[in-house]
Amino acid sequence: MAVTAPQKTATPLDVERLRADFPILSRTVHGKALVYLDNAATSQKPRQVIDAMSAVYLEHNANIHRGVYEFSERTTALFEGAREKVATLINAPQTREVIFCRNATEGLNLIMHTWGREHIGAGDVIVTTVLEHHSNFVPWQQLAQQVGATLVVVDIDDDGRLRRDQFTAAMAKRPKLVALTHTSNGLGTITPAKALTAEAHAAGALVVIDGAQSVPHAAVDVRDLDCDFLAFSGHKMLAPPGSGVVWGRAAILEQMRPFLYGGDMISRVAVDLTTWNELPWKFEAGTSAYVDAIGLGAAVDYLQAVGMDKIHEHERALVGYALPKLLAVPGLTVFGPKTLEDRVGVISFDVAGIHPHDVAQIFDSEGICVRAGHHCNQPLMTRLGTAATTRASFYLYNTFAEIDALVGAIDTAKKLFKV
Amino acid sequence: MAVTAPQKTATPLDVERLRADFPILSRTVHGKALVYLDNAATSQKPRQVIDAMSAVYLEHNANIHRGVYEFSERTTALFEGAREKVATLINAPQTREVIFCRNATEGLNLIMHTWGREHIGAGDVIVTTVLEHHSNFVPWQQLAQQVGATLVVVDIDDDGRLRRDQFTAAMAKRPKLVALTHTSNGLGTITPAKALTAEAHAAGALVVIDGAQSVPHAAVDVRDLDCDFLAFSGHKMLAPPGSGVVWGRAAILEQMRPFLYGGDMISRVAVDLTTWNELPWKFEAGTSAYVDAIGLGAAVDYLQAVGMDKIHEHERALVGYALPKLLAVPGLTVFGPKTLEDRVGVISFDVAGIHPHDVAQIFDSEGICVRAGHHCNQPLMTRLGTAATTRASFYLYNTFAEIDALVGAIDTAKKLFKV
Amino acid sequence: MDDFYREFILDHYKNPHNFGELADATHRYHDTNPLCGDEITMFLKIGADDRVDDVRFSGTGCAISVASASILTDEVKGKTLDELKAIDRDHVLENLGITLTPARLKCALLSLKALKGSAWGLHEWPGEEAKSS
Amino acid sequence: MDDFYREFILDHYKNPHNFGELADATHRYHDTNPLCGDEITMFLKIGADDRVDDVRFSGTGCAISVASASILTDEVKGKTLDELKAIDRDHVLENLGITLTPARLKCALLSLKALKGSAWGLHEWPGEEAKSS
Ligand SMILES: Cc1ncc(COP(=O)(O)O)c(C=O)c1O
Ligand SMILES: Cc1ncc(COP(=O)(O)O)c(C=O)c1O
Repeated sequence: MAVTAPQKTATPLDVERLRADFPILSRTVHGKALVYLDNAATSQKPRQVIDAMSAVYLEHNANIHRGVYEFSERTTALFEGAREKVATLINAPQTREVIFCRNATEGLNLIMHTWGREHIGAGDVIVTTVLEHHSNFVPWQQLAQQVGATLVVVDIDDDGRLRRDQFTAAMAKRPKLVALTHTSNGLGTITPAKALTAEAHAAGALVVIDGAQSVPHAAVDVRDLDCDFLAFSGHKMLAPPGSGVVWGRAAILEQMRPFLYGGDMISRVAVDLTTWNELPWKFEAGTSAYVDAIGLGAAVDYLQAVGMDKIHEHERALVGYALPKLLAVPGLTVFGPKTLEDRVGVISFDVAGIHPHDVAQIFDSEGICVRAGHHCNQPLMTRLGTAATTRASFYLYNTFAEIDALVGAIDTAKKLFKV
Repeated sequence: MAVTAPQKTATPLDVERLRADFPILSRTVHGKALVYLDNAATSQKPRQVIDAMSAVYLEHNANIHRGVYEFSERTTALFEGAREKVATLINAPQTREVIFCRNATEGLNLIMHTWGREHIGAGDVIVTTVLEHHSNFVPWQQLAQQVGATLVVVDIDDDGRLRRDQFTAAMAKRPKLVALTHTSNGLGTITPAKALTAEAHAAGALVVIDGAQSVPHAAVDVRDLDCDFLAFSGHKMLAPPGSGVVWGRAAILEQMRPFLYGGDMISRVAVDLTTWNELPWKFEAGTSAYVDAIGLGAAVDYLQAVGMDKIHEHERALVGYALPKLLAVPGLTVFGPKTLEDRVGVISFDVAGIHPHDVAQIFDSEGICVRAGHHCNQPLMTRLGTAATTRASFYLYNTFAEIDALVGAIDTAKKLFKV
Repeated sequence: MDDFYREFILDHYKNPHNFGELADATHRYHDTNPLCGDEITMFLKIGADDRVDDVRFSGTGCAISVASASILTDEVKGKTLDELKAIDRDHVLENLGITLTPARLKCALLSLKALKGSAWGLHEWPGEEAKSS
Repeated sequence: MDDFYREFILDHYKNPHNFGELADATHRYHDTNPLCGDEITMFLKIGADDRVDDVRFSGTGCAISVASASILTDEVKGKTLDELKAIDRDHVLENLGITLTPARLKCALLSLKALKGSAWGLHEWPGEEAKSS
């Protein structure tokens, strides 16, 4: 679908009603109504999530798993219940495949430190892409350097879409591992993760998918993707920072050695020998951030009640409205796909003659929060030939009016900078 | 000081006023007033901490560090402010030596995965103690097994105090590392960490101190201890689970390679080379659990306002009252020090003829929360010749009346079990 | 609590049936409850006709886990291996007749887990063999 | 915002003084702002009397960082190395005359950091040399 004129496509969401659930959205910044367009960095939280967490502290807080008393049992039930909700959300074959961690970054590093160090050696090939966030790039780069493996980085075309030909060529090197983002946080590109996973499997590789930008914004189904690992962060999907998930196939997780050692992840400890607990606890050493995980459970409930497909559709409607408006601004360059195809509500752009930092600061004075910088995407920035971009990113609570405000603020910035 | 008759020593705290800050403490369980004596597992949270966290979500939530807009700057300032508060609490020479992590367990594993893997090799010696929590035992045991080093485990005497002679003998093996708990979560023993650190340094070892049970309960000063690393968990000191700290000497941290790779911890990423950010961020990959850290900052404020010395004194008063009462119960055995010397408010005991699980369950029906099990202390349990104990542990909000309730519940259990 | 710790449970706890080891066991399995450190070893002597000739259990446990093991071992004597494998968790919970919270469920079911491990001829977890009593 | 992006700051941004490279630099230092990816390289040519004969800076940056570098490089010409080492952050902020949030402080001070690194003869961070422009 080519984007021509800005159109307010019907959104399936009752956005005003949703916004009422997010207390922060009615605040002002510098006397202006808040326009929060930094959702790819982190999302805001609905009252339902904030309250679910406070309720633990106010009503039945206790450490989980080992307590033989009511508060501990209640807290444990909510924590393990959150795991089931996450498993349902991503359609995991088994709940025990869902491992709670701090964020996508820790999840990806967990795979690197365990499966990676056990299976990748000198001469092996790891394939990744120039679209990756540093969190799905640097771990593999470092592992490759440490063990003498080769890192192959698949490029994008000038529209920001992955070079399928290069990916296919990379598979001929018979990699052990493919580390692939599902959605680019820098450009909004959706990669054809399912097809690429099939290709990678055919070449004998395992596939790690970085779902940090996909799981919050669309229905992601690990059975359908058929990937081997998936990592994502709760804080980008209405849940608190501190709630992250790494999912893996049980058969693989069971063969993996643990990552962190300590309380809760053991079966038995003797001075000379330790045996491990079952999945998922084998990978959850020490006291989990259980309130954050419970918050993630509440966030999943909220998202599921709204409907992941509807959220995706709403964001497409916003992009469909925003893209042509932005493309029409003189001196403005949009990085990444210029059509609605294979893209989500992340728009990176450059305003000629104004550095992204200055754009963001001027936006802030108008109450508009966007991100300016490299977005932890330096290889991508290098590919794009820039150090930084300005990035607006949408979520279920954003409105067409907020996009008007964004476009208006670009005008303000240009006037101020006389460009 | 020998303990003879139960005495209600004057406590320096206005406990009733403090209790009013903890909403959960006025709740009931099974119709009985809550008596929360599982503080070594986790602590309850004052309104000040719960509110500090909610305020972030309600007022200015945004991802930290990279945002050029007011919300991000405010949240970043609170997050980095929390770091300063923690640095002050432990008297760290430099704020950048304070690294936020999930919990003590992750902090200890961070040291193992970085400094440990870089410096411990075949034939090296690591010294630890039988008092350790699994989190300061299993990482070193596993490292030793993986690299072919030797793990020397210092024993305790029959009163649960560390065998100084054995420690000194172990130092003759010129270990590379000493991993030592400051306070035993199983027995309440305080180890002479400062003196042992000096001995370890004289032998050429670095010293890792597990402060999970000391930092919440007394003034801990890393300059005075002169240790090299200290790890502890926020959730045991009025802060949320998810807020943990590992402190290390800057000179050592700077030499260490990173632990997790990804966003925020880099200086620059190119396809073939990555350079690291400065301390402390080099060790904080991905989006930190920044709201949890802010909660920890509020908890530190609260604890400092009450006074760490007063908290310690209050807990000693509780132990001084509880110990003789418990020792007088027929069939009850107290594990660990039977005097107030070198011990804190953790009392592990056995009631002859009733398994700790059953003790805890009967206690729960009386509204009393205690822990039953091995407390992640299996090497210690083996040393004590038991699989599990019942453990009551105190904090600033506990009262003499709650100890009376505890002792009364033991009576109830004995009647029920006819022992 | 009187409801929970009924007379017969306390009786089984204080005087467990079939407690001890079986020198001529044909099947043996050791399991632990990682949350509390409790351990159980289940010994089976299976006769030529695939029936349980004798059974014993050893280890440490709470009232719930010991009573559960005591009752269960009473029941299995004379049963065939297949009958034994068919025993389900609901049956074990019915034996106790009390409502258990999730943490205590693990106590109640530890003996069944060990019995099944033994009946299926499973190996101990790696490394545990040496330390099982 | 008019307060913030004053005329002289925008002028320096659009037409930065001393922008470019110095082929015969005696001192050179490259630094980055890890939060945004901005980079600066500071070139100094120090004469026999320890004075700054010439100075240039190159790289990419926002209005604040470029204006700050432009003003700073104007100032240092003719100064001795010791005078240069004595310039402090407050001075740089006074040059700009606006109140900066912590994130923007890093922008304003990047040129000073690079200048100091250059003046003290520091090496680049390991590995960065190859990539500095
Ligand atoms: C002495 C000691 N060390 C370490 C830990 C581990 O703490 P966490 O589970 O918060 O990582 C604990 C908690 O029980 C402890 O008591
Ligand atoms: C695609 C992608 N991957 C990984 C991450 C890292 O997420 P976190 O910082 O929560 O670990 C992000 C967040 O910016 C992201 O957008």
